[in-house]
Amino acid sequence: MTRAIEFRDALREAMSDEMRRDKRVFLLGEEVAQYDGAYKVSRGMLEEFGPRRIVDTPISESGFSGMAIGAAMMGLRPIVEFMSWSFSLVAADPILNNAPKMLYMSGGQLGVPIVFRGNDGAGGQLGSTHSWCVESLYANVPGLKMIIPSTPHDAKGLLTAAIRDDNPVFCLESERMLSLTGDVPEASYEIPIGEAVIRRPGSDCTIVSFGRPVHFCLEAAEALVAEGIECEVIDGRSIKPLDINTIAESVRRTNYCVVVDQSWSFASVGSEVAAEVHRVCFDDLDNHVHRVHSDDVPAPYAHNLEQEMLPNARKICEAVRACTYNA
Amino acid sequence: MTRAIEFRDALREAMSDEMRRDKRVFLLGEEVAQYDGAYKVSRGMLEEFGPRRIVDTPISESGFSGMAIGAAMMGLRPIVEFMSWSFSLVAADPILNNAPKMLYMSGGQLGVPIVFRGNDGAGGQLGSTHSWCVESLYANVPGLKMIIPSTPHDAKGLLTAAIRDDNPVFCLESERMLSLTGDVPEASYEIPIGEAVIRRPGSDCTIVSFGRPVHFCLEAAEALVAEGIECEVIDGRSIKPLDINTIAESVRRTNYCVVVDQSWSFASVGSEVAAEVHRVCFDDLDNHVHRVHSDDVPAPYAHNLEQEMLPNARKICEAVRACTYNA
Amino acid sequence: MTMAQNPTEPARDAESARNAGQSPGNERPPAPVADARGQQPAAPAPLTTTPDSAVLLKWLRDMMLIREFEVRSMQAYQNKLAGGFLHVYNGQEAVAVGCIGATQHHDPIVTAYRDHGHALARGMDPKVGMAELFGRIGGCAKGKGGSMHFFDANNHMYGGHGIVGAQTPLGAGLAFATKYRDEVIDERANDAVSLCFLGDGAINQGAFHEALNLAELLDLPVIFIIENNGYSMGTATARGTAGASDLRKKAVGYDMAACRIDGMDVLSVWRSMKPLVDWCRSESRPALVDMQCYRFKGHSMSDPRKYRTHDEEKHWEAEDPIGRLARQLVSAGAVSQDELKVMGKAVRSEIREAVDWAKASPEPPIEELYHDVYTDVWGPYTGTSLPEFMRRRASDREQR
Amino acid sequence: MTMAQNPTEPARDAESARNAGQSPGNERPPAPVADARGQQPAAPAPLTTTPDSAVLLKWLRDMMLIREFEVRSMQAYQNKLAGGFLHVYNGQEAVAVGCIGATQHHDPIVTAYRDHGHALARGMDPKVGMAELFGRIGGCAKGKGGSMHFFDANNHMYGGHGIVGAQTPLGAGLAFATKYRDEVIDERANDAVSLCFLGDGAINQGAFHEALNLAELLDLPVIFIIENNGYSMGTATARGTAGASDLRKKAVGYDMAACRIDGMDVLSVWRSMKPLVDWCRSESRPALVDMQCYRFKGHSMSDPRKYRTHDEEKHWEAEDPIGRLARQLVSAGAVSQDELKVMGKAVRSEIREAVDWAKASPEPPIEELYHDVYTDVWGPYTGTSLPEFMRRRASDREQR
Ligand SMILES: Cc1ncc(C[n+]2csc(CCOP(=O)(O)OP(=O)(O)O)c2C)c(N)n1
Ligand SMILES: Cc1ncc(C[n+]2csc(CCOP(=O)(O)OP(=O)(O)O)c2C)c(N)n1
Ligand SMILES: [Mg+2]
Ligand SMILES: [Mg+2]
Repeated sequence: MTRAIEFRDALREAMSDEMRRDKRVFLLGEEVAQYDGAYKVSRGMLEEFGPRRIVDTPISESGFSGMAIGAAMMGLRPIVEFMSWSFSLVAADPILNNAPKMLYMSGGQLGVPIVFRGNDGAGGQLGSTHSWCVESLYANVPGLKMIIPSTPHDAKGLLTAAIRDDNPVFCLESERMLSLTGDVPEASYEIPIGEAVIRRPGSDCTIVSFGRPVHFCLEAAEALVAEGIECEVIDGRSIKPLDINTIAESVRRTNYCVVVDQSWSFASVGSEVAAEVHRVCFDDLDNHVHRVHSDDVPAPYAHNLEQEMLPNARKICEAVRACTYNA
Repeated sequence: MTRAIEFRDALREAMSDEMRRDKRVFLLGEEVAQYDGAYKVSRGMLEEFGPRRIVDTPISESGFSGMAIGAAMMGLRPIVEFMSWSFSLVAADPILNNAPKMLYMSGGQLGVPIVFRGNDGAGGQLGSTHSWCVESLYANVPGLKMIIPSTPHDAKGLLTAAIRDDNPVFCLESERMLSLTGDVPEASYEIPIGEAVIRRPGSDCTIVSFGRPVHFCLEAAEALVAEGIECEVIDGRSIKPLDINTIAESVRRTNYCVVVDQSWSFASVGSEVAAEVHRVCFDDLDNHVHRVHSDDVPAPYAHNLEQEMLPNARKICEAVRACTYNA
Repeated sequence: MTMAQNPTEPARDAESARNAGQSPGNERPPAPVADARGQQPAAPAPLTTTPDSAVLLKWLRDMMLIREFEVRSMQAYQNKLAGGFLHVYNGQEAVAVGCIGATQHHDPIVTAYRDHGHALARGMDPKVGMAELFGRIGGCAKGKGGSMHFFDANNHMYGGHGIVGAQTPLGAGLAFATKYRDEVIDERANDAVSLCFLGDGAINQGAFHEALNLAELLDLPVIFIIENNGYSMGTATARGTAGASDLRKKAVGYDMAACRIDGMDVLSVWRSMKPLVDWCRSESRPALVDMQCYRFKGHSMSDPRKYRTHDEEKHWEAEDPIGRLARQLVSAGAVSQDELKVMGKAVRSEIREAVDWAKASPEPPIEELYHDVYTDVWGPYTGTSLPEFMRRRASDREQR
Repeated sequence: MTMAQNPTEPARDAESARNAGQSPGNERPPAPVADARGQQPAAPAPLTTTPDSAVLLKWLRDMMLIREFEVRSMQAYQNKLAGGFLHVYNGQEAVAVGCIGATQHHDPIVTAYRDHGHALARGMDPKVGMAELFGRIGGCAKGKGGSMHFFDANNHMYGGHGIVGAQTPLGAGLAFATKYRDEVIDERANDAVSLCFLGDGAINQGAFHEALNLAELLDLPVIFIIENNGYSMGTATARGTAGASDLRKKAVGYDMAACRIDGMDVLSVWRSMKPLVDWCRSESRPALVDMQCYRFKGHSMSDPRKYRTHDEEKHWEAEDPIGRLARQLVSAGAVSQDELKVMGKAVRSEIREAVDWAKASPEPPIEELYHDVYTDVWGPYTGTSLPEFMRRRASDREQR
């Protein structure tokens, strides 16, 4: 049975299903319980699971992340909600030094089956402290997995897989997509972490993206049809591991590649995709990989500046035209 | 007048010269004063400048980084020593959210003229919590500059430029190089941030690196002469801004490029260099850019594993051979 | 077997004395380190004096101005003139006005994202504040900062900071800088106190504790003012903070002076803050304040306030610091009801003008997106890159 | 003008009463929130009993074993058999042995990088500890962790952690997990207490404060044991910590139980820790301990110890916990000098064997570099990926 629900509902279903299935799973974070979640992702969960399993925390991201990691070392399976990934910088040490490395440092004795999740990227005029795209900041670190769903369907399937995963998984959501509606099966299911999906087939240029900008890519692809350019849009879905095979297979057919990454360009997920596509498709590429990023400036508050800074369909169209020598 | 001094002495000379020149400059960090610095970089500075300007701090990286940023907002010019950049993760919020963005968020009113410096990269069997290469973690963020000297001469010149810079500058040193000796002028001088240098000319392949691995590149270049391969070794010196022009100019001559980056590969400085070289030299490249990184695993303690993990001359030679079709 | 010594008997020698060493009165064994001061200093007693009525009337007007600014901010937000998150200050006006009233203009201040009140109390022109909310070039940060990131270097207001707790080390840093300037650069007497405002939720961030420790260790003249409005978002203070019954306890571990103040009464605030500011200035020491207050509105514009009762809100609304001071002034004969009405009108028209001014201010030109990321010439006090509107405002103020 | 009320007179009504609200005794105005417990509980009084001599002799042997392990570690380091940083535990043996002696085997423990003593006191085979130092596959973490990162899941030892303070939230998490297991999964009575050791330098990290707050808020059965050895590297406690004269004060802000213990005397440690552990277990509450001790050696192997005098070191060496317990046992007739010699010999040969065993253990094969980064099947207690040597050790112990 499938029905249309919101992205936030899909996330909640994944969490609730897993909590019903496995008593070791619990949710903690700021305002997740009594307030029903700052963005209502956890609405009603306190009622069903009680305060032992839906745990409100103080504004202590470093403390409660570390606490959850300690609990995971003993075999629990915490889901840590960051109200926004922008607030996770104060917790960089536990989430990067402890969670992804514990299994290794302990010689395989103690792993950390944990999910960190929350809003990532621009939320709409939140200014530079509140608009982090942490994918390019954190994806460098081995030992963690990173997912970034772009539809309610993927949100449920990927988050379910993340909760069942024995490794630390960073799940990046978007405030701007939480109300997005889409068809989602009622039953529980997993979308394997590390598998990209082709959202739109096309023969002229491969566009690779992740999370919210996938929608801008689809918009751009539709617009470019009028110009006779058929784009293939790949939704990476997972950032780490990166499904380079699906991307490469596509680029070998289209011979052109544009990567759209909402984070800043320098040493980013976009750089990685570009470098890897050049590596595996060097002989197939008729032009270098073109990249669309947020402009390399702190996120401004003003609406017009913020819109100009972020990736959008116009910029993607320009990049595709430039890449395919249609400029 | 030039004389041979150690890397740590060169760093100290830059700091002391600037402190003599400008009373707004001061140094703070753990053990920098009474202990003369955990690695003796600040030896004798307490004696010359007194405890008001050489300030011992508690183990509170987040607190003292934030404090220094506040002081910089009022016009002081702090130098913050991290005993190791590995310990800067607990300070990720102030150093990434405050220092590089304050000027922007305040609409140009309040900037942060600050230098953060310390040991970066593997120190020798320090294990995974103590062996961070933060260049690929932090370089993503706009508003900061990043330098990574590989010789005592550059250390003095770049650090001097960093202290005089009105922007936040991250200076990445290496515990393994602090005792390295080299010729350094006595007088004060600046090496402009953002200018790479060709350490060894060559016509067959461009090797780009930063910091300590530059020495491995030179070693590899020497070894490859016997195989008839003449490598041009470029020392980036600054990571941000990246001197892509010097790199591109070289690649246009050699048609091959290998980038050697001590950090993990994913979304790294190495990815950025590779992506950019492909972008600006797409028609000049006879093969894709090859990359040498630390292996994508947490740093192990065991000596043999750590050696295997890190970039070295052998791996660089292999990459050059593969890149230039000499494998 | 039995052991030779019995710890319930009086200790016979230094060695066995340690075995009992557990009640707070016991001395630690010969300390390897120079002992800390080891005493929490008492905060100075509140004044009993009252400033003259011109000052009180100015405070009243300032509080009314802040309230009106917030009312219009909320309207503008609902009308989509302002975006992002909006956290209004209604109910807490006495805190900013009373605290800042106890400082000198050059004493630096810094606060969190609920920052309009502090900026206005410090003298920011409501025009540039409103323009900032609207994301316009005339804003105090050229529209780049927004509601949460108000900055005003000329008024020694060092921001509006969006990350909870992040401003606390910055506050220590402002005090570090003024002290350093006095001791190293100008060799003047120590002459500035920094005020660092934070929410009750921010005390749960580690950065706050690191800042307290640094401030006390380095004898920094900074006052950490916890605006204890009872909630951090939907979390009542005691649900997020152990020891919430008395936040002065948070200073005990640092031997730091602390006091509790009724933040709903501007005169109380000033009477306690004035001697505290003076003490911090003369002694070059930090202090912590548990400033008890209440926010009348939700956390931000999207908050339905289900976590508290209507009765509770009513109770606190009766404590409205504006009404309270107005009643006091009227009953003391310092102002008439009619004069109050005139004042209210003037405030409303000042803010209406601010709204109009802000609406008329253009959006930032797109080039602004790329300015102020890096710079070569700028800096507080130098004015080299002070935006034109800021210079205008500075001269405006002189003309008044 | 004069104001109507005069705060020096008795308050006339609730409103004006607040104006004076500054001395610690004053009540806060009607609180909008449920009040916190508002009281720091007293730690239970130390026991006056003494365990029987078999236990004391085991403690003596454990302390000697740790000391000998460290002596040989330092030698190995000088001979380049061990690399990285080496932080030895000499002088602090009574802390680990006394504290862990007060726990049950399943009570989780976690500590910082100065971790050999805790691991050995908890039952780690010195062979695998030494092999870890040597970076060999036989090491407790297959040579991947090193001196600073000792782990032993079978002995409920959750590491050795290199980042100062980072283990404190982990410690809260261990307690969270045992409590959760009892309350949600197994519905058994709460049955474990976690010990979280940290240095005096670590209390200046924000993470420590966040952990304390969380532990008290969530009623977690965890004891934070500050091994107050007087220094963090070259920084005497009072130079890095405001309020250093009495670290129990660090608990006051959290209404957390706290006590001070003479960490140079294992019997004292046990007498205070045993009732504290029992109290935390039965009440499910956290506690903080200011454990006074001294490290005999430098911070790590490269430390010249210029920051303290030879006299000071001599003074503390006279307090050597091993000599102290030995003298007590001899004077109580529980052991003879000859028996002590035999014990010393046995310990030395056990550690010599450990060194030989470690030397004989091969370097990790290169494939190990790529193992344990990600895994699908593993986990504490499940044993699914427990390295073979760990399984061996577990059965070894059963045979003893
Ligand atoms: C580090 C961090 N975590 C979470 C948030 C989200 N957040 C913004 S305000 C707030 C509540 C703060 O409450 P308090 O400190 O009491 O200030 P008040 O809103 O009452 O003025 C939270 C959780 C944030 N901005 N930064
Ligand atoms: C966050 C962080 N900062 C700095 C260091 C470097 N460092 C390692 S140990 C140490 C001193 C710690 O002293 P203390 O906590 O008293 O423990 P002790 O060494 O006395 O056992 C320092 C500064 C670190 N490991 N982590
Ligand atoms: Mg609050
Ligand atoms: Mg210590």
